[in-house]
Amino acid sequence: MTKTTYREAVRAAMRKALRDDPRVFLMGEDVGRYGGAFAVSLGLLSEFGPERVRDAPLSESAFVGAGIGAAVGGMRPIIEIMTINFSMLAMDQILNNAATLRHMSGGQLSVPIVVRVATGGGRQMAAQHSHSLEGWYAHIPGIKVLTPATVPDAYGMLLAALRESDPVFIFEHATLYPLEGEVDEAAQSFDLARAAVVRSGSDISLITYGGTLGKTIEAASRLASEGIEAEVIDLRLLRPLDTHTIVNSVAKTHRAVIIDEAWRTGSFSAEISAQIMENVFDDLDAPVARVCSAEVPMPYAKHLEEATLPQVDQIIAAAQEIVPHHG
Amino acid sequence: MAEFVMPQLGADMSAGKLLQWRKKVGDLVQRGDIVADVETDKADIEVEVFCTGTIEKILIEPGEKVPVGTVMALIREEGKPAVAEVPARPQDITAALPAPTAPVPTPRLRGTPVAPSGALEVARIHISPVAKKLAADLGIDPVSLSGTGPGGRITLEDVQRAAQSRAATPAAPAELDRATRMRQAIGAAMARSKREIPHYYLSTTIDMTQAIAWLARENLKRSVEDRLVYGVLLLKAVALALREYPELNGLFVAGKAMPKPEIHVGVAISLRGGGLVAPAVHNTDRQDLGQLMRNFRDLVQRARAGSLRSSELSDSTITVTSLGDQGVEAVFGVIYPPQVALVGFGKIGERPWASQGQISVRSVLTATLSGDHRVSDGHRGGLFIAAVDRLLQEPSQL
Amino acid sequence: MPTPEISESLAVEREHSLFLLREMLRIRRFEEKAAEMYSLRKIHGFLHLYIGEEATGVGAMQAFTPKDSIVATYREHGHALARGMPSTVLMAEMYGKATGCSHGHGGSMHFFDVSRRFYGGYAIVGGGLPIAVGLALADKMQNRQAITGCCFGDGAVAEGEFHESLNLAALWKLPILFLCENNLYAMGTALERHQAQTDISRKAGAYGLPSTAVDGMDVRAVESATQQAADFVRGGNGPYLLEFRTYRFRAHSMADPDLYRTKEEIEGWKKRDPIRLFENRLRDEGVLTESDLTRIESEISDEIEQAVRFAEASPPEPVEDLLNDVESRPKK
Amino acid sequence: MTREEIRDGIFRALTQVAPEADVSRIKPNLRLRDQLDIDSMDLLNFVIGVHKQFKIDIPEADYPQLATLDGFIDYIAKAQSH
Repeated sequence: MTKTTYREAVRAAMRKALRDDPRVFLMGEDVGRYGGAFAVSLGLLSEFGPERVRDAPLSESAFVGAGIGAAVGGMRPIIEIMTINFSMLAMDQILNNAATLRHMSGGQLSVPIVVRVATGGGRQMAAQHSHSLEGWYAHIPGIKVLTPATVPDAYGMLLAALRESDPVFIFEHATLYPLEGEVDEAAQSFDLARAAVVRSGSDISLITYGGTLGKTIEAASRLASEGIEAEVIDLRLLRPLDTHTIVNSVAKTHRAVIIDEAWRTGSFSAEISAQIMENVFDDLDAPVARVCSAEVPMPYAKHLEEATLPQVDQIIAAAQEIVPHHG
Repeated sequence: MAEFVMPQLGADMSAGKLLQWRKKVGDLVQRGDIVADVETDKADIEVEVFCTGTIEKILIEPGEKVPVGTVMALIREEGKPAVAEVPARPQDITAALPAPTAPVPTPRLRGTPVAPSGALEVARIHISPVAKKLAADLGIDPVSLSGTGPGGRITLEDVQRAAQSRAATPAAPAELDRATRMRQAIGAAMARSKREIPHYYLSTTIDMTQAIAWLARENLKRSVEDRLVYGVLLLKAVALALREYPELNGLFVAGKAMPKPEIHVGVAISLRGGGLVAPAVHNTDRQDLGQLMRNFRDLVQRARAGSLRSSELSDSTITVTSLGDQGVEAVFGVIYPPQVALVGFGKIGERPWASQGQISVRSVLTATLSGDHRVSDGHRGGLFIAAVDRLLQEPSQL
Repeated sequence: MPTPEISESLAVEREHSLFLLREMLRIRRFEEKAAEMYSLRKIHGFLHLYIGEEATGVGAMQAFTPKDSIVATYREHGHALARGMPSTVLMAEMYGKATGCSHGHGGSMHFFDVSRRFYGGYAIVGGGLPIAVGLALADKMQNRQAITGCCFGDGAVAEGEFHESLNLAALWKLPILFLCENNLYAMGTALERHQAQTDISRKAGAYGLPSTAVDGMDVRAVESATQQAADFVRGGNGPYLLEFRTYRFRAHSMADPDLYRTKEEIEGWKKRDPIRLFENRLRDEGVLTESDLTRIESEISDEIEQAVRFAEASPPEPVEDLLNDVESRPKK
Repeated sequence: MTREEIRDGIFRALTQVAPEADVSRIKPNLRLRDQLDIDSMDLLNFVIGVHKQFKIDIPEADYPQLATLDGFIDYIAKAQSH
């Protein structure tokens, strides 16, 4: 096991993939000479050369579409879209081609492509650079959507994704890149199906993914000091969603809060809440609560951005509201 | 003889209006010639012909609006003999249209299901699902509890606390409740039926000899598990007869008769320990006897286990009740509202039977129809029962 | 008396000319049958016919080898037939049958045949261009010595993906041949009403791409221009753009009342019907006899009738398989 | 198989069909259908239950021999002997 950061873990995984498989190549805005907007691909250009670490012009539709075409043509591209905010420009290629070609061709075409995208707010980038839209992608059948929230997942998920023969989207919350942790480079297989119970508890289930896992764990520990034992679930991936782990937890605790950085209306937390209601209605002791972003274009000012994003206090308040208080 | 039909001119076009003919009877037309102008929602479009020949007959006049697919003219193709008679214009225009690909969901009627829960109104109290489940399991009536949850909602803990502090629970009150609640519900439905529905009753005797003989031969070929009971023959005969008399297959709602396109025959099933339900066998007419038997057995088992689906309780378009096993001669049943008919079958018994001056011993049963006079009359009801009789004479066709 | 070599090459020439004529006629009759089946509600949804543009599809397709890749658009029946896909599986696809070339999943706008490297029709205008660029990128990175033919219409020229794709292809010298079939209309909008610069071939220069405008109604002109452009691209010189100036005799689709152009304009272009033009030329050259023509027409009509019978008789895909092709592993 | 074992097997099949039936009060020589609330569907399920337990075939023609409990036991014993 080696101590590293989330950013270096992703880089190590890409370096291993580029070394092991000649079909793998990295393409995206400023991934080469600049080393990546978040310095994830630093040093890869000098090691693997411009053919396999390709700086793309600012043409998201063309270079994502070219990645899809190259995947159909036998390559295993890793496409980096600098942030989710620019991914809208490639949504037609993603929805109408990447996710659809296998089915529309009657099963003839495979699109083994991995698309990495930085996501989320919290760094005062204001409205156009702070979106959390993973839920949009998780709506589309035909692709996988991963949200690695830990250093081991940042490493293992990328390598596992490269073994899939369907498109895989990996959303890396921008605040996680400096996160420290350990990676087991010898780990062979890596699970791309199960959510993780990060902390077990019996009074309430706190369900989240990606950038809000840290805040949720902190909320759980503060609740414990008040005698409320919270179970924390890191979804790890949004599609396919591990409904089994979610409903088992809520069946045990009878209460749930879902923490999701997206805007509340039509967010992925709404889907999780619906699946809880559909599967374990009779075990619920209170309506499923949700802590999401306020419905406002992300403001620039620090105090306003903090008022917009889900915070630890809100998670604690939501839990206290539905867990019977003792004494 | 080639048919020149109203063409499909766009994905969402269902009908078109003929503006004018460009050709008349006797004209020679080449493949691709413009033969007529048609007006659609979007614009007037010139319509080409796809064959070469002479116009034999014009069937539609300019100004007429007809659905896509309607034959508008007949063209005798080059080198093909003229056909003597002219195919009649389809009376029922809709028959010419292929069924819409996506099955149009028939509006599911939230009629009061006949089953016990129908007529009972439980006072609205706020209680969480898990608390309600526990209260039911422990036989605690939630009305007696005060909720400590938000907005006074009764929570799990409230029920647990009540359970601990409660004296010894009386012997299984819940079980007693259910049977009386069911009796009340059935009573209410029957009273309403009698009050609102002007019943007429018909009965006839049906010779079952052929059916029983065929059934015995059929069961020899089948393993024990797949063996058929004669009730299944009755069920299929009723379903097939309903195709010819659709007014008996449907509901009477808000003062109007609503015949139903699908035939879901509700089958009266007695519950052990009293009570009755009549869940629907979906699409009875489209199932073969083997399928009907399997579904019927499954329905009986689930009815008695209390695990019927809500759709099975609300989808019946008519009900059949057979009290032959109980030794009843003839059943003059009460229609289950909002249905408009009920068919009853009595027991099968041996009877002297005279036909063409000869006396023989035949196995017969009495079939009865209770009909809603607002929707059908004795004449149509009689023809229906006769159709059931006729169908039972050729069991192999069922 | 021509020497054996000359008569030999004349025979090959005659054989090839008849082949080109036959291919164009085959497409025309297939499209007429498709229109007929659509009006009889056997084919549903959208249907975009290639009648009038046969010379571009047939002429251009001769320059591509089995190792090359083709990316087309929703007006793809001609390209699919010219690429060798049987008319049976195309008709079955439009009938939505399991035997269709896309198992009934794609329909008229989405034919696929991986064995012939026909990578599909695309219904989003311009949506296929980046895919074609990607295929060319993969060929180059794997040193496959193959090129990609990317067909699109004048409408796609207005899409951002046209600009992005041409720039990327030129920047990375990718082995791709852009084939713009300019039929003067983007659905109902005439070229001069949607492009400031209507000479499409001149746009390629902005990206350092060589290009040529070709009379799309002359099958031999299309064939030779495409052959030259393909040789240029095969030589590793980067992409090339061909603009075929052609015209569609039918409306944009079956649902289009064709209100945006005059009957006179259509009749005018019909005088330059690519099939009639070529027939007359082959008659003048003594290559085509009436018996050739009737033989070709009857062979084609048998083939088309057989395609319809195949489609009518084919089974639909069982509904139970609905989710099979959404992911590589069928849904558990 | 002894007669008691056969009788218990029959009762097991019977309670499947009529759980509320009190098997101890069944008279072995009276018609079962007069002592129990069994309709034609119950009878078929009852026969199927017996068929599964004793692995013997019971054609419809033999139903009259099963009218009483004793008759039923004799029938099964005979079927098992060959």
